[in-house]
Amino acid sequence: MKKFLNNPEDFVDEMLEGIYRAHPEVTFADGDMRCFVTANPVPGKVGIVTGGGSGHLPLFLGYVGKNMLDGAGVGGVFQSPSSDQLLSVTKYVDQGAGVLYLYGNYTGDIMNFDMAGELAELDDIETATVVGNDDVASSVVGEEHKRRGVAGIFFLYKVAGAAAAQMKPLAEVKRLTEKAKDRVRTMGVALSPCIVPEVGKPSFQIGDDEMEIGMGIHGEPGITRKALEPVDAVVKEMADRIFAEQSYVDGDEVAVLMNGLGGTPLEELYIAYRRLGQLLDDEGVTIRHVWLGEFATSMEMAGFSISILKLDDELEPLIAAEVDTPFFKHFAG
Amino acid sequence: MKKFLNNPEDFVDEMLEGIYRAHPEVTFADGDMRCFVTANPVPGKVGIVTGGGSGHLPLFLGYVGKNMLDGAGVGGVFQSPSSDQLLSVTKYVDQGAGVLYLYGNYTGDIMNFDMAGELAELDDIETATVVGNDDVASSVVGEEHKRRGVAGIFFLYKVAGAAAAQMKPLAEVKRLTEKAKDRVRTMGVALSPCIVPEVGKPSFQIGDDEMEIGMGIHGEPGITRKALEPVDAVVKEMADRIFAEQSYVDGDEVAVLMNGLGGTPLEELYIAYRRLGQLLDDEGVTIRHVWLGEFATSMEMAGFSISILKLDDELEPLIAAEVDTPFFKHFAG
Amino acid sequence: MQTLDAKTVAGLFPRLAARFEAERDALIELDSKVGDSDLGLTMAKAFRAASEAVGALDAPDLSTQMKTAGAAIAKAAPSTMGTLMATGFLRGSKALDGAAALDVAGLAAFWDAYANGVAMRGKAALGDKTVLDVLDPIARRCEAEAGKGASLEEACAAAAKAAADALEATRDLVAQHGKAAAFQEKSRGLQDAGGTVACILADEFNGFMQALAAG
Amino acid sequence: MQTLDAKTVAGLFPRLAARFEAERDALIELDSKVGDSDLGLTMAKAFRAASEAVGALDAPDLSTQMKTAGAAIAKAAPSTMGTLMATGFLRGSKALDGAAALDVAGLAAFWDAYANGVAMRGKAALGDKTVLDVLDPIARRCEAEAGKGASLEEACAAAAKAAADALEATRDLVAQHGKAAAFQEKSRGLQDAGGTVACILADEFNGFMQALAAG
Ligand SMILES: Nc1ncnc2c1ncn2[C@@H]1O[C@H](COP(=O)(O)OP(=O)(O)O)[C@@H](O)[C@H]1O
Ligand SMILES: Nc1ncnc2c1ncn2[C@@H]1O[C@H](COP(=O)(O)OP(=O)(O)O)[C@@H](O)[C@H]1O
Ligand SMILES: [Mg+2]
Ligand SMILES: [Mg+2]
Ligand SMILES: [Mg+2]
Ligand SMILES: [Mg+2]
Repeated sequence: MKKFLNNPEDFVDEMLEGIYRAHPEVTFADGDMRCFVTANPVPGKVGIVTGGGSGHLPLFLGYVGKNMLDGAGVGGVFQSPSSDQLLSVTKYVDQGAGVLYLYGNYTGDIMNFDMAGELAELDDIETATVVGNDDVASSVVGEEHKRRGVAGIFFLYKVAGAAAAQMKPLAEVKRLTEKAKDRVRTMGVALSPCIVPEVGKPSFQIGDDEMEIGMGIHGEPGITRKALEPVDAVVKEMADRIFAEQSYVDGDEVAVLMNGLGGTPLEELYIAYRRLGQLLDDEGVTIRHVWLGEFATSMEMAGFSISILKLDDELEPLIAAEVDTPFFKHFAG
Repeated sequence: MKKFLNNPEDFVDEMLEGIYRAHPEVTFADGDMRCFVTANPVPGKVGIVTGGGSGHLPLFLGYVGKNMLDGAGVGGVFQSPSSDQLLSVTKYVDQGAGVLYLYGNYTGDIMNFDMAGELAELDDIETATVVGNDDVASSVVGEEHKRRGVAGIFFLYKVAGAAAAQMKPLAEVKRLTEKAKDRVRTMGVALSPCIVPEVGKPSFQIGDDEMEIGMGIHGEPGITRKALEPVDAVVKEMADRIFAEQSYVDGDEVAVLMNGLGGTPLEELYIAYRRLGQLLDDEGVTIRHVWLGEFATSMEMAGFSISILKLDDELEPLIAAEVDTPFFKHFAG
Repeated sequence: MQTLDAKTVAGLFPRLAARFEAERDALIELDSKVGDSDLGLTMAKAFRAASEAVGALDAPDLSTQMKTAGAAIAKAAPSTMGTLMATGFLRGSKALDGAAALDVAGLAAFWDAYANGVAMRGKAALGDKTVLDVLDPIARRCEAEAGKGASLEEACAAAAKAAADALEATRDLVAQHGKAAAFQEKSRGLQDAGGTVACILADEFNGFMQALAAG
Repeated sequence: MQTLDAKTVAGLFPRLAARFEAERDALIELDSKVGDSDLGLTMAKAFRAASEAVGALDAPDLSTQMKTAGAAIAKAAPSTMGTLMATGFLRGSKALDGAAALDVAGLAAFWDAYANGVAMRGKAALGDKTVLDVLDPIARRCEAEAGKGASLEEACAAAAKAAADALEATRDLVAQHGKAAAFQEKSRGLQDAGGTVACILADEFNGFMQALAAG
């Protein structure tokens, strides 16, 4: 395992120490560094809380900041935060308008958020939940509830954050976020595994010339494993699966996220994006917003994912809203 | 070679196609995609032009944008742009106030910028030059002119860009940029090589448990190659070399750039930053600004660099100025 | 033995901690096949935390032991299995509320509550290839042994045997939940990782009782 | 042969292109030891571009050939060596200004201008372990041959020999410029990569002349 670290058991906490040192705009609740919250809560605003395992920076905590999230429960690498921690975050974040739980569709996270929500209710804090399930590769149409949540949650954060910043009530924030959730799809491809520091070895093997289309961000299996092809062909195969679920009509507008999994250079992401742009041109679809870079990673895993959100008049302005977090900044046009 | 690409010869141009598709705020001069320029030049402002080989995104072109650079000559992977291309960029960028050439200390780049400057003079465009040479590992004290330019140029871009945006004249922009250059130092460490697409294999080998302290961003040798140590020890060794050249006194303020070389996860950068922060605390130095992430990469190379700029009253506000480029955004406090 | 006082029962937790520490790499390996390799880490952490928390109590009754263990696990290992095991102990603690000593009826009630808690929290059904497919047979066997008037060591031996058989039977199932679900048919033939944990629990309960019975 | 007309001289460029294509991998390998592995790519591109550009001209004189080659190289391969070779051809072109045919005196003037241009652009001195340490001996040898009244094939053979010796001698030097400079003492013992390119140039000039002389 070739990683820059000290004791593998301290990986997450030392990372957090570094983050708090670097970014005074975030802090932690209840004396527990893993209860990550904004230092500037907005009175009366619906709180947005996310959470999940570490090893995916800037997910999840990286989106806590102005016009986006208010708190995040930070788990061990690829492990859920505990219900206690989520409850602490919830209590800190609640400003009387209730809290939206917004996280990815993984059993551990679901159970802990459910437990936290039950406990929050006892404290008279209203919670609502939206579970991201954008990964097309992880289950068939009709079984969307079984799909994993991956990079597409970025768009949900943006919509929820902007809606809450407009002081909309919890039910409305939830409705808009649900709408975005129903309209976003992601496909990923991976070339190499990553190593969980405490485990010390890769959790799967992949051949020197192989790729896995549809692989999950913890190395869960995807749709096909086969010899690496030119990126234009790879993008086509990925895009086809997404397009099939978005039934475009001429003039549709989308937001695109080209997300590197950690080990893939930005140069390659742009080459891939070039092809995606051509394919969307062919569909008569306009890319109204695009972000490229690392938004949801698996540490050093090589690969990338494409997320496409089909916009409408309600979602577009929320996606366009200005955002300022330590890990993600967006100047409104 | 496990990379997402089509024909390796098209690597740079397809990357540029992707970039121009994604970011309408940049465009190209003279019909040559490698003559990368802002779409919104500011009349009367000193132009800032950089350039260098590809394979280092977001270097160099990524810093073309509001309050930073105006143009960049884009070379092949690890190769200089041509003097013709630099001249085209210079002509486009010049707004009557002259142009500052600001790039890293590599022979190919120096010669091509020199040639472009000689040609620009024939066109009555005034140019001045500042050559970044922040890499402590690449030559001894007293021979600073032999040092390579690496990630620390980020700070020079910020200073030059902010100074030019204030409509300062060329000589003053150059003076401030020179000052920043004299006050910035960088040390890097690498764990793995990268592959130039057209070459197809790594340009050097490194053992499974080895690191190279001081390695250059093209894989040039550094100071020592040895077994990987805990990151706290690695950071200490790197910081000591920088500190030795900055002779801090209590109360000094610095700006820090923790830069990933491409393959190293953000988590690890924060763990490294934690240690650097402790060490600067021990020196009585305040970190006034910090950026962590990928600012100057070598494609998939694993490793990171630490750059420290010793601030003063003149440089601090320039470093603090707001910036908006497609690849780098900074909200002023 | 027909009953065991609370003080003696507390000796179970260091045993569990030691056992899961020993099973660490085997569980990592197992979870790496159709999961994310963390199970060995999380279970070692979970039961170390449970043992430390229970060990720090001053003469706790049975219910308090189980509640403390559950709360400690929930904190220390909030993964899928950590959370489920926490839920199990917390529910089991309620079933032992007021019990001064452990008997086979109490044991059966504990496991029944444990399995129900897991089913509720994980929204899993029998046959979904989860830990439930081992927990439920343990509970059912303990109930049957209680009905027969078996001793604690007899009941635990029978439950351990039932768990081992049930674990073996998970091989024929296809995973419906968690990360393994993505592997679909490929999960067939493999024993369920979470079920393995349940089997280890039953085995350690049994080992504990046999050691006490042997004096 | 004492002189060669411009039309014949133009045949040199396809030869150079073919030779550098053939040396591609060897030069990559050489540049990988104390450089960044690009030299094979850049030189193949440079001389392909030069050959294409000169080939596209209609009956160019000597000076125009060299100028066109230089400009093409500057565009196609703006690396250190590409830029230096471009500068060399551009400067050499001036030395041949007005010359209707190539003779040994012209050849000597060409190489002298070439070497001076490289020294000026690269700010390198003799002994710095660069391409200059091979270019300069080529120029000096050609001058000496011109003084002796040698034929083109004799001069080129002598220059090629001088280049090979000079290249061998670069092994004893320590690199002062470019990426190799970082290797300091480790660069000793290795032949200079840029010098190898100059040696290939002299060798191809020679091969070209010998082939013509042999008819
Ligand atoms: N919804 C569920 N209900 C009950 N048990 C489950 C459920 N999902 C997964 N499991 C059990 O959890 C085991 C995996 O546990 P663990 O490694 O902790 O999961 P993860 O790493 O995904 O959080 C599976 O082998 C299965 O027995
Ligand atoms: N300043 C210089 N002056 C003359 N020749 C130089 C100089 N720097 C480097 N060289 C030559 O260039 C060669 C390397 O060329 P090249 O691979 O093109 O460099 P790079 O890849 O660094 O641009 C060296 O072997 C040396 O002969
Ligand atoms: Mg990375
Ligand atoms: Mg990267
Ligand atoms: Mg697991
Ligand atoms: Mg080179």
